[in-house]
Amino acid sequence: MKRSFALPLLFVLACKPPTPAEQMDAVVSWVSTAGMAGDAWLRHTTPDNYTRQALQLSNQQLLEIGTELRKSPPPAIDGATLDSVLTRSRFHIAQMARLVEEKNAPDFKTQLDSLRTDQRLVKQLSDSVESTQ
Amino acid sequence: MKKILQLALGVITSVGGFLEIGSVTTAAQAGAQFGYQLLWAILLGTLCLIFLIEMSGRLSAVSKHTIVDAMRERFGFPFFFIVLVGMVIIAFMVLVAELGGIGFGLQILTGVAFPWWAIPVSFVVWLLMWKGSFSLIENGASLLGLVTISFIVSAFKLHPDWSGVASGLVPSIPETDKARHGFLAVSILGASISPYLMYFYSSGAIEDKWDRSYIPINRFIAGFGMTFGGVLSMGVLVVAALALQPKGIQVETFPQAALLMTTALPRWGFYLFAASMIVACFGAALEISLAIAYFFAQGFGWNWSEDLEPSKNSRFAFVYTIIILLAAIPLLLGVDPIKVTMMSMALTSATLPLAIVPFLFLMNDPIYLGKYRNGWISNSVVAVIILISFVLALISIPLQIMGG
Amino acid sequence: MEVNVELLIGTKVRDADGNDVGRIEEFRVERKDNSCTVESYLIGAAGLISRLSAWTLVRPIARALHARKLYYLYDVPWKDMDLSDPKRPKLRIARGDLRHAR
Amino acid sequence: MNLVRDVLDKKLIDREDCCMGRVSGLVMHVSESAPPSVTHILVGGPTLWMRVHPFLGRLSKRLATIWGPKRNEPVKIPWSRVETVGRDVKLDVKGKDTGALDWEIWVAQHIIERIPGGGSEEEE
Repeated sequence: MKRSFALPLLFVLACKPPTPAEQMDAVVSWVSTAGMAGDAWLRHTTPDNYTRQALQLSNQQLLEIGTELRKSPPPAIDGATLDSVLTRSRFHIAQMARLVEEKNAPDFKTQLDSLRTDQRLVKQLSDSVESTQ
Repeated sequence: MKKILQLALGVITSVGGFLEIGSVTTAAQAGAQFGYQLLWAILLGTLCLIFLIEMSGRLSAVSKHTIVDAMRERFGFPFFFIVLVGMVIIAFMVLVAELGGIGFGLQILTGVAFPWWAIPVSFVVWLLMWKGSFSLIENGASLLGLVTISFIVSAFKLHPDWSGVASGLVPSIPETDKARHGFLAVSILGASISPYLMYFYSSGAIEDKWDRSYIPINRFIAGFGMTFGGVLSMGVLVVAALALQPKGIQVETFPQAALLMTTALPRWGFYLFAASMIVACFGAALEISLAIAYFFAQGFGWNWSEDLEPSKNSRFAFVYTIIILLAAIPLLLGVDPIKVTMMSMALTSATLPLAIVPFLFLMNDPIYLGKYRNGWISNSVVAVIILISFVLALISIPLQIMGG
Repeated sequence: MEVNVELLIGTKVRDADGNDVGRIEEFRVERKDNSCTVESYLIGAAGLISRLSAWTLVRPIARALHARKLYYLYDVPWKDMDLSDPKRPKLRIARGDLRHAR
Repeated sequence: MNLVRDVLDKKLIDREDCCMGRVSGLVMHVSESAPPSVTHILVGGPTLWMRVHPFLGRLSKRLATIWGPKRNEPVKIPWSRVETVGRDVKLDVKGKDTGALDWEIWVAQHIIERIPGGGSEEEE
């Protein structure tokens, strides 16, 4: 009985920190999320509010993971490259979030296309981290 | 004729009971990260559930006792109390998660953040229990639940590689991320084999006044209903494997899950997902609140029936009122429902033996079941489930720490 | 003297010489008209099994494991039980004189 | 008949098929000359919690005197009122008169009836 009370506490306290490979996976995941949400919005199949929130969320998540990565960068890749691609992605995502509000689809598409380029780069970086593990 | 109708409704009800925020998130996470590899966990969970649900219904139909009635009578109050504490804590967490799921569904539709929905959503759930009848809740929630079939439609539209799907039905161990893989398998099993479903089902059999003549119907409902539910879960996993995994999207948050069906059904996928989530979580929230109230009322021998006026079974009504009020609080504070879900799934696995071991005794009780008690096949199945549940209980905590 | 039945369940019983006999698990009663009288007390693991109505489940397992000796049952007639201290029930006879049931 | 398996923890049903709780405890009268006889059925919280732990029993007794229907003595139903012992224990009493439903009525009057749509506990 005591066990059932102590367990939830234990869960909250104990969760091991993510490895660099997991962090890179998360980066890929969030950049792709932004891309996919952007696609859906361009097709007019998702509400503006949702799209803006999803973009803001991925921007914020990328910021957090980026800060962590800067503290302990994965040894296999160039820290500066990673840093710049993260900053660029976040810039595009932030622009997209703004353009949703303005309902400016053409400019949104331009930003989305640039994000796609960064998405591929992020994927390459993540793969190289994975292969060195 | 009436029985045929009941049969159809029963099957749909069990679908409603099966698919909820836990099974959707775990299946989506599994598909997004490991492709078809974890399909076997859904298959195993579904098979276990078919047997457990059939037994729950049979116990009620023959003995006119619910599982909780019988457990209190056979094992006495001190043991009952331990199960009560464990069951209420976990069911409460699941309830918080389901209410959060409804709130999230509304959030992606309207843009209003989910903590704002905590009060209105809890109120509507409560109002339905307060004013509604059992059949309204059972049948209404389940008919609406048919919208979740869109998961299967999406899976087909993405043309999965069927040989890959089939190989996923056989357990395998991945080369990397073993802890995460194990954690997700445990969570999927925890999401499928949820004891509250057994308690709810056996109470429902009493509410619907089942007798021995319902044994074949019960068998049919358990078999087809749970299979149907399992296939829906597999649909979620397959869609996630095809739509999210290639892009490397993991399902950590709800806005990511919302993109699940946008590839398969570009036009309606987003809205169908939101609707499915709202409806499925709503049905589950009702079932869990009632299951908790049933548990108290039956265990302590109070009057209980969802069809009575609240004041005619005041303590029963009081329990679900309090529990739904309390469940709104963590959501108001902005606790992440997905985290609560994952935690409650692992905890369900950890406490499974507590629910299943007494159940084995009850299902062999000659006084309750006479000649309808478990045969050796059913007993072997329960023995295997107990074995699985002990393994789950032992590994779920370390896996939560390493893979959660 | 008044004794609470529910608190007697699971209490250890000693015999007249102070030896451990087992725990009280069940009470055999006789119902007549408006009264209900205790005929005997069941002591030992087998009493627990019959209390849980679990023979159909336990018997085949025990047979397969040849573990029939693990469970035992003393059927103590009411005359032989001294409940003057309900927390420490005592037998009025020695363990050796007890009747094995079943 | 076996006392623990067949009577203890069984549901109590009154004359009007109303559930009155479960058999929380049983009192038996012990004497030197005659076989012990079961005299009363006990219903209610303190008896129940005493079975889990004496501390909880005392706590529950204490709380019962300061909150709710404020009952100092446990509900005792004479064994002579028992009609049948089967799936449930049927009693020849009116549940409300025994005190076993005090809490049910208290919750109904103090909480449930005050919420709109709760109905009234009194009407038949």
